[in-house]
Amino acid sequence: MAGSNYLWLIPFFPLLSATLLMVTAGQLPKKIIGFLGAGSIALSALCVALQAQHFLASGEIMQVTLWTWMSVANFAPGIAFYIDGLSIVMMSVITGVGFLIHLYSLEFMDDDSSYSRYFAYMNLFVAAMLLLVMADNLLLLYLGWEGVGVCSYLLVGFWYRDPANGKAARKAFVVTRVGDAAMALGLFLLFTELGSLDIQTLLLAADSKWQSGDLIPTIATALLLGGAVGKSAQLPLHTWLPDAMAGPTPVSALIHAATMVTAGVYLIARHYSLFLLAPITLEAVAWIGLATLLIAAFTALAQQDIKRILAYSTISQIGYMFLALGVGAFSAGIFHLMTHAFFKALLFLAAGAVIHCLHHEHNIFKMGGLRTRLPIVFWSFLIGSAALAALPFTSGFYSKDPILLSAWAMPNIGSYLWAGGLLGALLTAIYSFRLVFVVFFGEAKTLPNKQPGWKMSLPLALLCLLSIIGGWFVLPLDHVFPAYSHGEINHSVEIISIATPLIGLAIAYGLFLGKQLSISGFTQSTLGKALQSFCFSGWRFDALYQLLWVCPYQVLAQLWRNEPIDYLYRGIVSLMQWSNEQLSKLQSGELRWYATSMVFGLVILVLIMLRSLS
Amino acid sequence: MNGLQIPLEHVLIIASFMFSFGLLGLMLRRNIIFMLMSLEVMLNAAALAFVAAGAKWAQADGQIIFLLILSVAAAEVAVGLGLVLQIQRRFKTLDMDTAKRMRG
Amino acid sequence: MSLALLLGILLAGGLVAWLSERWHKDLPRWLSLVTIGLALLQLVSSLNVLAPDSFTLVPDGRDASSWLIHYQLAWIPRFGISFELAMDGLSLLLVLLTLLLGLVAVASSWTEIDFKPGFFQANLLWTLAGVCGVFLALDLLLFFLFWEVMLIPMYLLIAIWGHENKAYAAMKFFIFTQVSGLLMLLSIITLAWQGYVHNGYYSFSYFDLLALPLDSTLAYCLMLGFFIAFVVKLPAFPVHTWLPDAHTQAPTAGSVLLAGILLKTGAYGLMRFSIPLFPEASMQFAHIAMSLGAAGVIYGAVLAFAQSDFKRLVAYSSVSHMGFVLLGLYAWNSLAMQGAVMQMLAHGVSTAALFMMAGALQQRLHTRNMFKMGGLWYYMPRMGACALFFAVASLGLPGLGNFVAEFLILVGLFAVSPVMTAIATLGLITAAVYSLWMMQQTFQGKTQLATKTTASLQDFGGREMFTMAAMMLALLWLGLYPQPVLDLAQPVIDSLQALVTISPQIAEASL
Amino acid sequence: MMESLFYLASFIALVATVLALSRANATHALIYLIVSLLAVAVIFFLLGAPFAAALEVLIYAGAIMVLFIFVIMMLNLGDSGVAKERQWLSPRYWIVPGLLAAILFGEMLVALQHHSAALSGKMISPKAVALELFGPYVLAVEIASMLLLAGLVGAYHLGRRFLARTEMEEELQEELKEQEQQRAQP
Amino acid sequence: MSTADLLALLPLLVLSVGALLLMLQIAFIRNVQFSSALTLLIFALAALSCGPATDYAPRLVTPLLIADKLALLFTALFCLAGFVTTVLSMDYMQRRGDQPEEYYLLLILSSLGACVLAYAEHLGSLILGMELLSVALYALIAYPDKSILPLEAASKYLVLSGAASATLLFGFALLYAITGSLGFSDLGTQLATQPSGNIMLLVAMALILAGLGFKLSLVPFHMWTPDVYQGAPSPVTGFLASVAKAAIFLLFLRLFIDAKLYRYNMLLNCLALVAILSMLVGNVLALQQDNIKRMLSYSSIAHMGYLLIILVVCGSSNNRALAIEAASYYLIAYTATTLAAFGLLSLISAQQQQRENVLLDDVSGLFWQQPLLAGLMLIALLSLAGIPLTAGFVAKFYIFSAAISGYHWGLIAALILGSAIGIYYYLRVIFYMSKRNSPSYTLASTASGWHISSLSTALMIIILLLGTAPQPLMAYLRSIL
Repeated sequence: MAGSNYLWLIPFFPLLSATLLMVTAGQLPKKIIGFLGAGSIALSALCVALQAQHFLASGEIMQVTLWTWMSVANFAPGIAFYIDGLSIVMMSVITGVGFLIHLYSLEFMDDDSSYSRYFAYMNLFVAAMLLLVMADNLLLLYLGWEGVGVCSYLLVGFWYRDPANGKAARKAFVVTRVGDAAMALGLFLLFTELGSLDIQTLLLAADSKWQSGDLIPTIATALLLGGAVGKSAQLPLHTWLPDAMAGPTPVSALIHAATMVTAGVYLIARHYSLFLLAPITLEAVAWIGLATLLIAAFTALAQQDIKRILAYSTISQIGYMFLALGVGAFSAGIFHLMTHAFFKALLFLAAGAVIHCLHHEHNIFKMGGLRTRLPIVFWSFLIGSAALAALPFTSGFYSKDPILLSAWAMPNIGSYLWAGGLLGALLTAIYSFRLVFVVFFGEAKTLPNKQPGWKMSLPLALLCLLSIIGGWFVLPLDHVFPAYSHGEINHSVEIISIATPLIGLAIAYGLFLGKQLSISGFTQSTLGKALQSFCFSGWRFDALYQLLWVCPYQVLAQLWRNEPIDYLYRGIVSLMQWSNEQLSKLQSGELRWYATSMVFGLVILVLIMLRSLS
Repeated sequence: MNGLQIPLEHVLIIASFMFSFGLLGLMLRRNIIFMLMSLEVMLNAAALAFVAAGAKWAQADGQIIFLLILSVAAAEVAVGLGLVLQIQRRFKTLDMDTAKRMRG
Repeated sequence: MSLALLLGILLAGGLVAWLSERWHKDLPRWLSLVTIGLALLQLVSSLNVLAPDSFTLVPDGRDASSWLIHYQLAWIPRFGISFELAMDGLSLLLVLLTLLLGLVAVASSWTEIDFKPGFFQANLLWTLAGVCGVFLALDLLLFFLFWEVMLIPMYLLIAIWGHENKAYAAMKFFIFTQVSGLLMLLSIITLAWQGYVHNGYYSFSYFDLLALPLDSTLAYCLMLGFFIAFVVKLPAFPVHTWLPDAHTQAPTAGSVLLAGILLKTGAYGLMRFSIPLFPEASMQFAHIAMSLGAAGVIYGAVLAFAQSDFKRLVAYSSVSHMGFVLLGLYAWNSLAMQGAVMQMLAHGVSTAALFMMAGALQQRLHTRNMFKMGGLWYYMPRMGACALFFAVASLGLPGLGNFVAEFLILVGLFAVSPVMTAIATLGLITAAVYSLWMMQQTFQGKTQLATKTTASLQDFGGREMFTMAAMMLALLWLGLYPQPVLDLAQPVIDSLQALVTISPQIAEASL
Repeated sequence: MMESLFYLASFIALVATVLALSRANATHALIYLIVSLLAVAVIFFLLGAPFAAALEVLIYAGAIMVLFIFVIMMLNLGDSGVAKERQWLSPRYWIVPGLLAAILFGEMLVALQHHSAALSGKMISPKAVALELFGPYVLAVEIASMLLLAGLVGAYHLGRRFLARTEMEEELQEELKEQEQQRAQP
Repeated sequence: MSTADLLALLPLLVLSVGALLLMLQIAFIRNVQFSSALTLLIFALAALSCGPATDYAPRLVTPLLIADKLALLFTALFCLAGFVTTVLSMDYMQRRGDQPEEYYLLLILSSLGACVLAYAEHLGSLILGMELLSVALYALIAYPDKSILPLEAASKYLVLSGAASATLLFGFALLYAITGSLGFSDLGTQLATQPSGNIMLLVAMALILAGLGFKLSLVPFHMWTPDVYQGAPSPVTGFLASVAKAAIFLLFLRLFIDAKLYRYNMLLNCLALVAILSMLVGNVLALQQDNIKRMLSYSSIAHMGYLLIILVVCGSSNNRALAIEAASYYLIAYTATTLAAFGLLSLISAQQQQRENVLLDDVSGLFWQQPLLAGLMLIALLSLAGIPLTAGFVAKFYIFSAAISGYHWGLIAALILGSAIGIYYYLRVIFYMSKRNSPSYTLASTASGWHISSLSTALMIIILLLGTAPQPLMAYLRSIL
């Protein structure tokens, strides 16, 4: 069952299941729906596992073309797959984590009336995401890219009867579409310049055609970066992700934490050689990552909604991945992508369990003391948070540490990047443990009405395990990316990097559990309040965009609503009507006037004739 | 007996004057009888011009056209006066300014 | 002969359908289906006799005999006007689309029409005949004749079976197309006169008028005559304002025909006549045409977003989408032209479906105002799913036909004008804005309807679902395996390109 | 002598025409018109067209004008409405038409000044006219007979009803009143 | 006059003899049915007699009349138009009682006048034909005695038409004074010897143009048209709008060509100006007209403007043949279409005793009540609007071709603008006809009967045939010109 001939099965299973679920439109019994929904992902995951084993054993890159999509002149993208180590990693994460989340969903969504629709969308998403990472050419990648966007839209707005959810869903889609449009332009540019959209051909052609620092690769990579920024919720297109938490929590776990949002990272990693030709863009990637991770971390500190905290933390962690890509540590970025998928999925699922068991309560300050009442969830959350904060020996530590060290090793700007990343790490530790302490310690404010069943607990347990041991995985990326070594790093740097999360933990403990520290004096002051609300609103990005884009667009639409162009035609019509009325007045019915007008005409005619006198 | 030997223009000027005045009458008068009279004056002016032109070319054609104009005038006046009778009967007036039921 | 027969079937079928309403009021629509079916059969059987490789051979653009089917009959020899019909891959595609959407139109108005159903079906079939004639006619005057004549049944469809403001809409539609048509008539006759002066004999045949040596100013003016007629029909900014009104007021079948196929005649005209007849002038004009296209893309999208009327929204989205066609055609390279052809087909299907949706909504809710809808998914999930499908199709989701079309157009266009491409790409974003807005207002959110209305709402039945499913499959097919269509169109595009040896950039440089 | 006679006749014709068309009383106007026609007849005679002159007197002044007089008498127009007619002839009404007519006349004068030709001075006898009339113009005579037939039938049809007053008269009056009222309303 | 001469004039003779016969019949037996049947017979015979007469064409019969094939073609057309008018009148006149027999006599005389105009080659026949046509028409217009609008219309027409005739005659008198000739061809020969800048000549032409312009209701001599068309009985309006117009235009064309008036640029300029004004003003005036008769009358003003383009095109000798052919075709198509349009109105107004008006509301829903009549009206209106498949389109195509061959872009622009406006008001009628009325609405009653149905069908077929198979007529026109 392994080998390129069977690759098509991987996206096929979820696609088939999605189609079946859609066509039957909820008419199937619930058990079969669940079986189809989760089972298809399981089959898919199994296939991935077989393929991965085959790949690891043989190390051969698999390529297969199912059919030529379209062929016009020299433009001939196929429905074709290209599987190398990077794809294998991504596919494993998608199907593996995806399967766990589907399993979890079986219970989480049990009482929802649109059970079938949910699994249809989820399966469709997995299929699209798989196409994205398996695609051999940029057009198929774009298909997956847009496909996951639509599924994200559908799932964010899953509970469609609340208009707020619809709004969040549209925001998610449209904001990412801005990035997608840039990416599409990038595709046009690349095709026009290189004559192909096959990724490997294109990369080779780019290498031979351009020198590092040329203008065109810079523009092309900047445009691709636009797409990546949109999809991965990086500055300046990050505002959609917190709102996207309106969807069911497993959706947030799968799409908005583990897989889709990391597509941007994948895109850049996939085209790393192109980005290497554009050092300016690559540096921009690093800076974007850094800025995003800091802004998001600050914002996360001020949030009260458990899912929003996690959302901002996702943005922040992807910032780390961008930072890694930007400094050229592609493997580190991908590695962090994987571990992040584990622990962030774990955190979301655990948060989902909390919400599920706590009457859909989202506000962390209305929770508390859940340590004893939901022990499984507590341990999951704790492990997840530890990994998020990159405490030593968790997977997060193994992935984040190389990023910081690579940043340090960057010439010229390395120390700034490193310092920024370090600050981010400190903040990460503070907000993640703030979450743990507030939710699971202290006195209980709301009592859970149920306990998670095995379908929820098993994924949590497995993800806990992965979050811990994920750091020891060795990814088959050696042949994908150039060997990277950040050389000898000062030990003090290493130590500071390791110690920072611990300091953060301590601060969080002092602030939220032991109460040794208090910043209430500061938070009560005017400046503090302002700062808090500034952070709470996500640094006012939403308001800014509202002012810059949304409002002008709406005003424009309202202004044009009645067709300014049509006024021109209506004016012509009015002119005609006016002349008609004026001329009709002349038709007075008076015989003498008619005679007069005739004489007038005669006089004019004779006058014209007389003009030839002169 | 021989005819006059004066410039043709003089006759034509008289004809023009009569023609213009006929038109003026048409534009001014409201009584349909006067309008018919104006018509007669205009036709007469044309007839005068034809006869004069015929005299210039020493052709009988001018007079023949005059003859035709005469029959035309007779026919028009016959029907016109028939109409006058009807108008008087229907409108109780010959004032054509009252006859403007159709307009616009 | 087979092509004339095709038109004859439709015309006669219309007559029979009209007369049949005396016997039973359900008879006309069945007869209508049968007629279109017969026409399809006739088309297929006439293609069957052709050699398989004739579909891939590049026809000689100047020689009718190299086309798939060619038929000529002297009509008015006094002016060299003949009844000349011919079919190549492009015409074939568009005729197929016409007939298939004809079936959709009949299905979409299955229960809508109570008043004079026979005459309704007759007008519908005559419109189809007119449109097929437009796609097949190669004598310029015959082409003009079909161009004008198809308007009358369409006018009657709107004027008789339209909605509240039908008089205004029908009139606007007719006058816009007629006035621009007069300009085209002027251009056609002037062109033929130039042909007469040059050749010494009258001819309105396409092949005789191609490559006529013309004074460049005159050629430019004549090209404008054609161009205006075609862009009005397309419709392109800023002569599009008839479209929203006509669409809004037309009965469902009328909207389906109007959006699905009538608009395509404009694009077809540009591709077949306006550009090849006046290559230099057209390419000099290309930058203006493309600007209009790009403006239309954005303008249409913004206005679509501003609408509260479901049908108006879809109508403006058509303006936006047809802007892409204009861009694609004037880029005049294989990619962009293939994209334009694809856009004609895909837009035909997706917009027809959306209008059908609008018709179904209006039939159920008696309103087109989206602010009075909302939350309909809950009551009519099947309808919601269909709407969703076509909404994302219209915003250009990859995997569906519209994406292939827009992508090809933009890729092709980029090589010609990156700036235009960038502007048009903005259309991808704005399309998302209005499509999703439409979904939100109608099927999502809280319902604004009275409970009495919602209680009696009926979801799509079997007939409607069948039609919808067919169109969905068509879009998926166009989106995932468009190669048959591309292969059919490619020879035509090659031959058209052989007629126009100058590219927009060169023409612009020579200005 | 003949010349002065011509100018005298012309003068009379012009003055009579002006007077005819500016009278308020129809009968007076008609008398002036007859004078004008007689003067034109003199001009015809002087121009060498005795046949035309005779016909002018016989038919124009004699027959057609008498027809007018008959109608005026029949309708008993007489003095009625004279005052009204006078009022209509105030300058307010005739300024524009007068100006137009004057311009037209002026234009003709200008045109005629650029053309000069003398009359032949030859007399064309009635015989010559007759020969011509029943030669090449014979068909004109035939068609003229049809024309007169049309005039006759038309005049008969229109006039007959005046003589045979029908009972419909009152109905028509009512309709007329209604229409007047309708017009008065807006 | 030889036998051949008389045979060449056969249609005229048939009409004249017919008129006399009819008069005798009226004198002895007053019977409407008989009179109308006789009239139909006379028109049919006259039309048929054009056939044998063509064998003797072309021939100049006395200096007054020229019997060429064009004249015979149009004579036949006018007789057929008379035939159609008679059929339409039968129903109309029966309901108006009061000695309708003379009506047919006048109709024959009027047609005779039109035919004389078609033959006219001399000022004498011009005046007589024109006056015969007009004088009979005055009486025809005023014929109904149950309504006062006809009277008003007739008096307006009489006074103004008389003035126009006088103007025309005065113009010819000036021409005669200059050239000494009255035949058109002679005039052409004589004019050639005159300097083309002769002012008196030009003024004479202005007078002639004004006179003919009135008869053709060209702007600014158009004011009478709507009132007269509205007030006249509908069949007469149809006759007036089609036959009278076509006859005068044919005459104008003959005069223009034979007397070589096209040599005068000033005249061409004036014609172009008048044409443009007519096209625009006529169409604009019709725009919001609710009275269909008035609307059609305004549209006829515009159509005459379109026709005038042809005279301007005649200015260049290269395109003259095409222009004449175009004019002939246009006149035939226009006559058929106009007769159909007004004929339908006469059928609708037939039962409305008190009024000659047909308003838009009166045709509301006609499609569903009287499909045949509505179909005829639809086709007639489309033909007037110049939509393909109808006679009007081929006619417009001809005008376009002619105008383009002379590169008269200004005229073409006005033509397009005018047609564009025209579409609106023609369509408005169609829209009203296709209206769905509430059940309580009662349609204005319409006449019916087998003769009406067959006439409507025949007219419809003629208009469509002229539009779809114009080749035979085109070929014939080319062969006779």
